[in-house]
Amino acid sequence: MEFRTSVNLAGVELKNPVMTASGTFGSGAEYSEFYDLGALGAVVTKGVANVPWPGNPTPRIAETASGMLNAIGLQNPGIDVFIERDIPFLRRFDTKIIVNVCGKTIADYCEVVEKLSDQPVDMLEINVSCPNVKEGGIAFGQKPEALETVTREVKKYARQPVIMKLSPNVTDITEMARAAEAGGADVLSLINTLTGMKIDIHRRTFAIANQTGGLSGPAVKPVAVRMVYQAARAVSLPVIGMGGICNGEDAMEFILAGAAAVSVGTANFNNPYAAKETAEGIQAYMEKYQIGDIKDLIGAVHL
Amino acid sequence: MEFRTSVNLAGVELKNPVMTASGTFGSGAEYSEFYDLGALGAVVTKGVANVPWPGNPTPRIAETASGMLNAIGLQNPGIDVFIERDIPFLRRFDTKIIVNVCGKTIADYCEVVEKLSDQPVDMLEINVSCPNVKEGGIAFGQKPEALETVTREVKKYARQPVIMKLSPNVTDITEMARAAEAGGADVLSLINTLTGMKIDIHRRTFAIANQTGGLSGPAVKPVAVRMVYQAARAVSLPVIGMGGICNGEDAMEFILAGAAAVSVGTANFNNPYAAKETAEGIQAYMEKYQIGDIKDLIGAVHL
Amino acid sequence: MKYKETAVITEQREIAPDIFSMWLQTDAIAKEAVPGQFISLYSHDKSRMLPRPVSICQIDGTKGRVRLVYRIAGKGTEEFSGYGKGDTLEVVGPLGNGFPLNREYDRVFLVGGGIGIPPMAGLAERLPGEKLIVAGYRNSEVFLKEELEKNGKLYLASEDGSVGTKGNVLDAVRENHLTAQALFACGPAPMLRALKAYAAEQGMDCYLSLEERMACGVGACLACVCRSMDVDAHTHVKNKRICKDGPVFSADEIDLG
Amino acid sequence: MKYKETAVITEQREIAPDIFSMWLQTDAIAKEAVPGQFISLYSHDKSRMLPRPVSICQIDGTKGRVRLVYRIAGKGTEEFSGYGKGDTLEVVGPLGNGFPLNREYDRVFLVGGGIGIPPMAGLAERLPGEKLIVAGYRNSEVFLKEELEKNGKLYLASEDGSVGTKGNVLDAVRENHLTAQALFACGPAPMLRALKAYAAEQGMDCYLSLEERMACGVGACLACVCRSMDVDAHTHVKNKRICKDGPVFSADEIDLG
Ligand SMILES: Cc1cc2nc3c(=O)[nH]c(=O)nc-3n(C[C@H](O)[C@H](O)[C@H](O)COP(=O)(O)OP(=O)(O)OC[C@H]3O[C@@H](n4cnc5c(N)ncnc54)[C@H](O)[C@@H]3O)c2cc1C
Ligand SMILES: Cc1cc2nc3c(=O)[nH]c(=O)nc-3n(C[C@H](O)[C@H](O)[C@H](O)COP(=O)(O)OP(=O)(O)OC[C@H]3O[C@@H](n4cnc5c(N)ncnc54)[C@H](O)[C@@H]3O)c2cc1C
Ligand SMILES: Cc1cc2nc3c(=O)[nH]c(=O)nc-3n(C[C@H](O)[C@H](O)[C@H](O)COP(=O)(O)O)c2cc1C
Ligand SMILES: Cc1cc2nc3c(=O)[nH]c(=O)nc-3n(C[C@H](O)[C@H](O)[C@H](O)COP(=O)(O)O)c2cc1C
Ligand code: FES
Ligand code: FES
Repeated sequence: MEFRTSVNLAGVELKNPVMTASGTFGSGAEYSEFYDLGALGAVVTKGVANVPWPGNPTPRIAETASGMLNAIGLQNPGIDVFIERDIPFLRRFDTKIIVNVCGKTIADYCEVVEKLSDQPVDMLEINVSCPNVKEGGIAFGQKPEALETVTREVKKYARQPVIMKLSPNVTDITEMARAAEAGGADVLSLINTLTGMKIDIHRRTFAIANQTGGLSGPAVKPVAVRMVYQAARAVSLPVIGMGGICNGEDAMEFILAGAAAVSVGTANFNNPYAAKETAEGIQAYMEKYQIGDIKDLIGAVHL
Repeated sequence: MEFRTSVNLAGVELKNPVMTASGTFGSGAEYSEFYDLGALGAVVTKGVANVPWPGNPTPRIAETASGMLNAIGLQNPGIDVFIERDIPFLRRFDTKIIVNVCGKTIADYCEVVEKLSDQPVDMLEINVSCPNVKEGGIAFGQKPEALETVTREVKKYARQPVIMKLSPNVTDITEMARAAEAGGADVLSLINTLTGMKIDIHRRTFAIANQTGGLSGPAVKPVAVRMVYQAARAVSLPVIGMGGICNGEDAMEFILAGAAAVSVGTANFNNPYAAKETAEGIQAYMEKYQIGDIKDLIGAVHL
Repeated sequence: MKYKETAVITEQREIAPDIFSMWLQTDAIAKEAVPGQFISLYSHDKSRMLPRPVSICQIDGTKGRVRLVYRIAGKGTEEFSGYGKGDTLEVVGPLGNGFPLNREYDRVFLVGGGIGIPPMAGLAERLPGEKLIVAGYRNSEVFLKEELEKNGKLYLASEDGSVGTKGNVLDAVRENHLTAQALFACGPAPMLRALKAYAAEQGMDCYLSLEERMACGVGACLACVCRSMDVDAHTHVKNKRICKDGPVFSADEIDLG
Repeated sequence: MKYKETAVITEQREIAPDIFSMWLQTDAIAKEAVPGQFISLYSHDKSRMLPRPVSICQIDGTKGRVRLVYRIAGKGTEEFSGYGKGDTLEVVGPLGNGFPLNREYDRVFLVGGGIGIPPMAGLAERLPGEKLIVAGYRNSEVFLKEELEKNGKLYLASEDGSVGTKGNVLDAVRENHLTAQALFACGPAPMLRALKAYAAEQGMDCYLSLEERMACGVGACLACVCRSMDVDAHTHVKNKRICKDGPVFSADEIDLG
């Protein structure tokens, strides 16, 4: 029997549904020392802005129960260096390239998206949900009107399909999903991190310099699966699911909940092979249950 | 040196800031087989409604990474049996009694609150944030106007101080905290559970019968600490912090973040002595750092 | 009384593929435990908060030990199976009510299916009267055979027919023309349902040990309920708590659907 | 190359209160590691996702082993300290760049403070030339003394004066009128800051090993940055990654604030 793991996201065919979660995999260079990135459906890069961003002061991370907080603050070299260095690097691998875009204003996003429009990248992911920078970002991700507007503006400049990345820090994820769809998004991805805080009780201070950070890892998986399930049923766009995925079994939860693809983030820090092993695990699941096409499993949870 | 652990919540003096989280401790009977409930500042009971509720079908719970999902569905014997049996039982212990109240309509809440008004209980906690029942509950907990209204109505019938228990499933917790304050709440407690989902990938079905459930345990602690910090700064009411507390160190995070008291919930399932040990752990922290009064630690995180 | 103890493993071995037998030194619990009760085991891995309820298989009150026999069913039981003599486990128990031992029956059935067999070993040791023990296995990978034979007449059934009667436990009862005054059973839900019906038909007293996912294990959280025929004493809604009101119920108390 | 291995503990003992020495069989890593590099250790307890970075203390390339010496600082290191011979740990390494070994200096300082002492043992073994080793302890609970003495002249300092010079490592340098052409150091931030200033004042080359909280440990997540004097090659914002561009930096590259 043959097992077809390829999925199609807004016209882009991925060899398998596994990608990397933005910010956890750089632009792939570091993990390419462990395995061939061609094992993945796509590499999603760290967020890139129009100009270099220095990020936040350290400590930038803290461990929490089955998860972590981060407030990297979107340190990045800016789009020009990125185009010159990171895209050619990623082009060496047989995988799709998805560039995560961050900004403080709509104009920032549009500038980056425009610069990428003639670049050999497959999709763009717009991060309107980073809780770790003061201006921009999260504000767009928590108000439906703002989300719809930024989506519409970005779409004007984008030549590649646009993924809107949603924040879980909202009362109703379906409202946000519909707003992104209304603005013209091609794909949704979720969840970004949940805003959290850790206090160092011995020093009586915040464990990370930014005070709050984004919670990720297995701890958030139940929230992520729920939101993916809700979002996938609220819109007719494909959804990329993420939040705590460590292996093929975790990935299958998201796929059964309705995700057409999945991203592996924090798990890379626990096991550099996590994303590759997730792809293998999905394949193993299909073999175990003799499912010939992954598409038959998307959203296939019984009601 | 003497170490004063007592705290005052809206005029009610607790011998120490540790209580039990509603729904995890019944009405205390089961855990009184392990230790004297007099070790706790207060016992918060399982939610009680105007009439008996049968709760949800099983399975009602599922384990998740460093946490659990529950959808008990507020099974309870109704206020009449509760008054007859549970209050006299709890009165045998040298601890404060806080009754958690649930309902489907404002009238339901008011009926229970009124029946409790001449009862020897110290405070009432209004659960407007249970994600596991179809009607009522959560709806009041996710809209500021609804929260303000239910608070105001309940206060009309309440003779004891009223704690409004907030849902974390909101975009802005400070808005909800202010709404409860505007409605006349005496104290706030948070967080209730985060809505989550788990899928049994082998049976391709939901791990709990209710499909979604409430996520609790150490997994949610960073979200809880953040929200307690934000809420405590947004209003001038005392705040009871909870979400993943397992020991004195966890409790101290909440207290430093601004909680005047804390509740221990899911941790009771991992260790029947968890609440008692949390109280002891707070005392040990005070001794270690020679802090004479717990009140000096409330909100004392350095900025 | 219920106790939380740091139990020391005095012996652990694999007695059939993926089935482990573990003796725990746990003095207070062993002293009070009765057959049919269970204990909660806690993972050292703190990503797993909830207890794993496991029935008590045998009790050695003198040495202060209890025996557990469990199947690897997931990460928690897999963790436990990796420990050996001298390792410790946090446990709480004894929990639940156990089988009734005070009724005087001349002849009883003890019926165990799969991983429901272990509690029958300890029950056979303590229950007076003649015991007809019927154990249903999947295949030839039988376990606890010697322990069961010691205290009663043992009849085997296996799904694939490799040992005893081919079929389920009721097939073995019928094939051997067995009769008794009462029936004590533990095993998968379909088996319990069939046994309840059979006992009613035969006019036998019937006691069944049920299972459900648990959180507290002590009756506080209402996770582990089953439907009951009458309004329950605790919440008055026809829901009994398996961990506290059970796990052993008289079959006529409960609604198995 | 970086490797993920299931390393086997071949020996572990407590060499001072709360300080443990652990030899790991980790063939691929041991073959390529150089002094100053570190490895990431992973907890078996899955509630702890992040690696614990620990410097390589000594390398036995022939046997394929590395030695780690670490202090119990929290739950992760506490977990590790509970393992013994034959237990396994998931590890990734060798990580970071290590100390420069190819410069020819006649005489060098190797300075370690507290739990920054261990990498100096392996460095002393591999670095050519005369070595003046200055080790700063809290009190009389010294460790690795023999290993350090084997490959250089050892000077001790202790905060409470119970061994060597009373005071810090610089006090020991001054008290013994020591001079050298270069300085290699690992230890707490205030010590490194003081050493950087001292080396600049003395016109010495200076290499410092830094620490910061890490998530990936391989350069991907940008958690572990330090401020650098020049724009960094990776993100062009004067932030160097300690796990990838370090942990060893030439003192003049970095801004210690
Ligand atoms: C009263 C009682 C007595 C039991 N006695 C035995 C026994 O003697 N021998 C034996 O092998 N098994 C017994 N079980 C089943 C045993 O509890 C489960 O196999 C075990 O909890 C699985 O844990 P896990 O981590 O390996 O599996 P996982 O699937 O990883 O567990 C995840 C969660 O689900 C719960 N869970 C999983 N399966 C079951 C189940 N069948 N029943 C209840 N909760 C479950 C776990 O406790 C845990 O909280 C008993 C269950 C109950 C309720
Ligand atoms: C490059 C490098 C080399 C190191 N070499 C050694 C060594 O040789 N011997 C030794 O004893 N220690 C060393 N450390 C410090 C060691 O990593 C920490 O003591 C250890 O991670 C503490 O983990 P824990 O779980 O016990 O503490 P916890 O406080 O419970 O750890 C919680 C989290 O904080 C991180 N963390 C805690 N303390 C530190 C720290 N000082 N530096 C970085 N992260 C920290 C942990 O990795 C973990 O993610 C080194 C650190 C770095 C960055
Ligand atoms: C260290 C770190 C950095 C991150 N940086 C970004 C980023 O630049 N852009 C973005 O959209 N998401 C970023 N995220 C969020 C992840 O892409 C992902 O949405 C989230 O971590 C949940 O997935 P996980 O639990 O698998 O990590 C970051 C997460 C982490 C842990
Ligand atoms: C099994 C269970 C039942 C609960 N029942 C109630 C309830 O009846 N009323 C209520 O306000 N909260 C209820 N909660 C929420 C807890 O009181 C608490 O807010 C939440 O679990 C977070 O704390 P924890 O992480 O310490 O458990 C319940 C939680 C659990 C786990
Ligand atoms: S598991 Fe809590 S009541 Fe049974
Ligand atoms: S820890 Fe990730 S870049 Fe250093």
